[in-house]
Amino acid sequence: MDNFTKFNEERQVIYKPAGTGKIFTDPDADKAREYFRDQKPRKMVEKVSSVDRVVKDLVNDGDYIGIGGFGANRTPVAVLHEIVRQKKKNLGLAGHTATHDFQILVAGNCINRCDVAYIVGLEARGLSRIARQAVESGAVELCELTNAALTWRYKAAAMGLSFLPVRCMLGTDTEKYSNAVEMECPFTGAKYLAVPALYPDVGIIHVHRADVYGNCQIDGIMIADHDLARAAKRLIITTEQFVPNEYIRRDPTRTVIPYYLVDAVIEVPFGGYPGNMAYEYFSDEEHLREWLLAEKDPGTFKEFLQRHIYGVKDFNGYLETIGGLSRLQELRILENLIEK
Amino acid sequence: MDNFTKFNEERQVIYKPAGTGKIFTDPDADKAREYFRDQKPRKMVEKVSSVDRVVKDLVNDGDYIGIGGFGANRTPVAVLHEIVRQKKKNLGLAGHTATHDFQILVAGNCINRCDVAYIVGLEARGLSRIARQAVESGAVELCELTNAALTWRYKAAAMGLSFLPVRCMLGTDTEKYSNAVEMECPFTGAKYLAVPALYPDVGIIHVHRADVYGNCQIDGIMIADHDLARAAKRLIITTEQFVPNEYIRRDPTRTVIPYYLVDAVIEVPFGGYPGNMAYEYFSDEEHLREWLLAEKDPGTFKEFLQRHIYGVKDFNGYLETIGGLSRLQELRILENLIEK
Amino acid sequence: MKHNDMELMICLASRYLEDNSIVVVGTGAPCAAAMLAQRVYSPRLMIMFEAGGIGPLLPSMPISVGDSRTFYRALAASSMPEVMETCQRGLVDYTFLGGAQIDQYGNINSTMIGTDYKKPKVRLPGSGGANDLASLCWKTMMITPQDPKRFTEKIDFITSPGYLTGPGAREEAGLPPGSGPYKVITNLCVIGFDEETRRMKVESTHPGIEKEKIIENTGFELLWDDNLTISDPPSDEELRCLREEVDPYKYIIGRA
Amino acid sequence: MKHNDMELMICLASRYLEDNSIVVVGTGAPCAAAMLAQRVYSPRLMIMFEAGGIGPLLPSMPISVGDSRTFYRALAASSMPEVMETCQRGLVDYTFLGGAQIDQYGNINSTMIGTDYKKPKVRLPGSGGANDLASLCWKTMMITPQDPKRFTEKIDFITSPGYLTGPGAREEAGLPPGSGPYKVITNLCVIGFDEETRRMKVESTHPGIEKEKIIENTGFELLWDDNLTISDPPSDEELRCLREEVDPYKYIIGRA
Repeated sequence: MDNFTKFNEERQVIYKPAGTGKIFTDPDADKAREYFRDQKPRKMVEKVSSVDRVVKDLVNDGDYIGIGGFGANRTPVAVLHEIVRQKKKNLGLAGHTATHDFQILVAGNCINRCDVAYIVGLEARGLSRIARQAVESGAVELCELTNAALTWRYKAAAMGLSFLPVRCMLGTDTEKYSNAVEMECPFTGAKYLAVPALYPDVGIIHVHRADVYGNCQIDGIMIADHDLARAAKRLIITTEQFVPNEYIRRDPTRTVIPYYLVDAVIEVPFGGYPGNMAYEYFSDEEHLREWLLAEKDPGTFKEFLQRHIYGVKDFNGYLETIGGLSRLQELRILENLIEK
Repeated sequence: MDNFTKFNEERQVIYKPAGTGKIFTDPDADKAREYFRDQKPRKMVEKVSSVDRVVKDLVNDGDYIGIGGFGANRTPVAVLHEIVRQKKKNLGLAGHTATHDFQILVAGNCINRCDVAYIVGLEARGLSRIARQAVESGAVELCELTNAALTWRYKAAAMGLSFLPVRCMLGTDTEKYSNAVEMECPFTGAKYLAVPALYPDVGIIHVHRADVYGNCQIDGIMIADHDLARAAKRLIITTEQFVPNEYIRRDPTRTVIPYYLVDAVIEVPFGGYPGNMAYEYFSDEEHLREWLLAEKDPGTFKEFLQRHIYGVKDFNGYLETIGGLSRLQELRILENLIEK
Repeated sequence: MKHNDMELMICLASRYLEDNSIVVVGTGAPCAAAMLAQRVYSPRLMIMFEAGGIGPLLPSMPISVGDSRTFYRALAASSMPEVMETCQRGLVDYTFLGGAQIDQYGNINSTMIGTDYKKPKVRLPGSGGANDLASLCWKTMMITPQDPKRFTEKIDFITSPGYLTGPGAREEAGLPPGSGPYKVITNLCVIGFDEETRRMKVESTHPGIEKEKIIENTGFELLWDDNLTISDPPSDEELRCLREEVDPYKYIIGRA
Repeated sequence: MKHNDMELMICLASRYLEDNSIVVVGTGAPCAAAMLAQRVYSPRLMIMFEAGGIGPLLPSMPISVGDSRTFYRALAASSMPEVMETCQRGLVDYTFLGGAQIDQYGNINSTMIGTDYKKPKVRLPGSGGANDLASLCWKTMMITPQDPKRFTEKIDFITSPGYLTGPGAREEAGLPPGSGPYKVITNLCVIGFDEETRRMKVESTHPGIEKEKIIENTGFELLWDDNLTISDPPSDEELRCLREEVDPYKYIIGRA
């Protein structure tokens, strides 16, 4: 019988730090286990809260946060605005395709470190001036990574590990400014990078529906949220709508986030605005363009933030400033009357 | 800013084979990449076939196979019977909770090596005499593993890697007879076992519905099939029913196996019988008990196999021998009229 | 109320499952204990099955840890890696294991009887998920009849880790600190593990069971708790619930 | 038919996407090229987006690689790890990248302009999925305008790997053998990569473009194919389809 191994004997190998990037969060799986054992809410009780309350209680200055969705798609915007309103400081961020989310947090001067896969741009919409300034000035310390590396760092944590081997970044400057370690496969000798598990202090995810315990369903692409939900030490869920527990139990195949991962759940209709929420509403490209334009002049931008974030009480207040239900209905039509 | 690393410098570490178990399949990710590039059917064309044809064409003597489902739950029984009927020899098997599936292949003397997580038993139903004999006689070479280790070996392959780190098996005799390697975390120094990626030659999975191209939906628990479908070099799908491609596209969130992983797809209603198919039919405990009893006497068992497998042309023929549609309807009722 | 040994073990085991915790169970007695706990002591005990079922409203005893009952009206129908990774992440409080042999450190054999791995006297199923659960859940429990062949000085094969060779051995092997065997519930007594030596220590003897009988039925030296008590027998409420709601067809409790 | 540079590049790029293959694209010109290929040359070209969309029936150009168009009536709405792992497993034939700078080996910079990483002259978005796709897909393509600042001897930051420092360098770095840059399609010419040196080699010049103009617009020495040809200009059918079906609102082709 064949034995597909190259190495039958004990051997010495080299582990070599590959980059100068810092590891902003502790990858230690045993410490994470202890945290999860002691702090994760295994009690299936109502966890309904409000946005201002969860940001007060669950987001601390200095925390490292992971944001669900994809920049301006299914992004938990209500919580991000509240973080800005409550002037949270020195946050760390997992910047995997961080577009409008990054822009919001930079506008509030909330972050001082970031694992970068993609920042400062809004994809096809162009670059954010304030985001670029924050980074170019050195106000935000960076560790260079990639979308896959970041998603696999979440996955390492979701699996209860302290690292995973990956095949990206090798040979590039991205590697040189990363926090990866060069290693090799125990079976084939192939070269790998190891990336450290990423257990964020807080995960924030916007979903299509959840029950009051926090059991969640998401329609369409998951992006990295399956793993983020499992990796996060504390997890805040905003949902387009509440559904009865019975609704969840009717089709358990659809549950992507079970209640015991969730610390608080809040119903926030249109909670992903001005981003796109699949099957619900399209992104408000006009508003996003207005934001990018406003950034060009500090005075204009201050007014812009005052009008849309600082000057309103809550997310519904923000929605009023952009045209309220009439505008939102236009975006619903744009999302769903696609064959017209 | 904190830097959560214990090791800033290059260092030497030890990789140490932990067990005497063989690696029955090549874990080399580059070779798998080449295979997938050259052999995987990226052409979205009809792949409808028949059970006898796929076993002739896609299962070769000596192949290593991975079976979907969980022993006697959503198991691709039709294909397993056909493997026995066509007298395939020297197969390798990933035995993660291999219960009735293992029993079938042993009855046909089809396998000569097995990665063991769970074999020879049928959970609460008791032990299989013929399965025990096959193993106790040394006719089947074993490598000792666990359910998690095997599922993670599939996952390593599904991720396109040659290994994954795991935290099970450590310190036990299971480890000593495994094919794992002791290693440590590049970031924390924590001890891990590395398990080799498992790329089976053939994967066989029974699903609830598929289109003619092989896009598949599964209801209920996935067990290890998400990863098995991705790890397998060739993939055979049997489905309770065909659905139009339009049905798949209507709810793409539900697709667990996309067409480009699939080599052939066959509609086999009741294809998981005598196992349980969630939401469709319950397991036939009487038939499974009859099988276990028949094993106690070689003559009786020979007749049993003749009646149910060798003496019938195909799976529908088998279903006739156990009572046909009337019996199957009883099992449908048992599955779904659960509140009665 | 009168009861048999299986009923006794299930009732006693059910009392150790704290409310608002998570337990991964297999079929049989452990599943019965968890279902009983849900009904009598711990209504919010969350049951998981290693094949993927999470938080079902169990309509009846599952036959397999992967059958459709294990995710009937469940909170989630997930996957084996999902459940195993939840264990590895430290979210699962309890698990129950079975086995053919167990030693004083709670190491369990479910792989083979004999001395030659390649030619075992009896080949058993192997780990299944047992090694994983014993490695990764916080507290491992066992429900088992007690006799000297089963409770033995040296088991033929360590399938699933207890405390291995004693204090510190799990940690040295790389297993997650703070995890390990918790209780062994037999037909004779309830056994815990000594904090210092990690050896089995009898905590309570069942009503009518003499110390000598326990010693006779154990192949190694047991420790005895300074506060050794008599096990509280199953209450009428426990037995009623077990017989009427949990296992009305006596699939499990009929086995004793 | 007359056409602008963007139309030219998209049409030429679309011809390199073989039928029955898989391409991961971003938004903009690459997505337009893939959609055009599907309509004109390769009806069974399968489009994936890195955020999880697999095989959509694209109703219009996506604005984001994660917006709902990317999985509209798709074969699967999966996840970012799913798509990245499909690439890592070797199932993805083509990808398209963009960037601010590219060198003769096809290494691409989309991270920063300047010499000090901590104080860049201009900070750009970074890799996003670009490094992953360039590392893990079989063939990397680029659609880009050509000028000497962009096509430069030494790029300020290697975000995504081309052939790195030349022959064998990808393999030595640990990247999957057999993968690497394939074509660069510019407003002036179509460039491939020399098998031996792994350096850029012009394969065809666009109608009316002199060799000198290409040399002037390149910051390093180009190789020239022995069988240098003139690029086939966009056909009427390509242009009609691109303008009427793929990008009727001129989101992309209006940019040139």
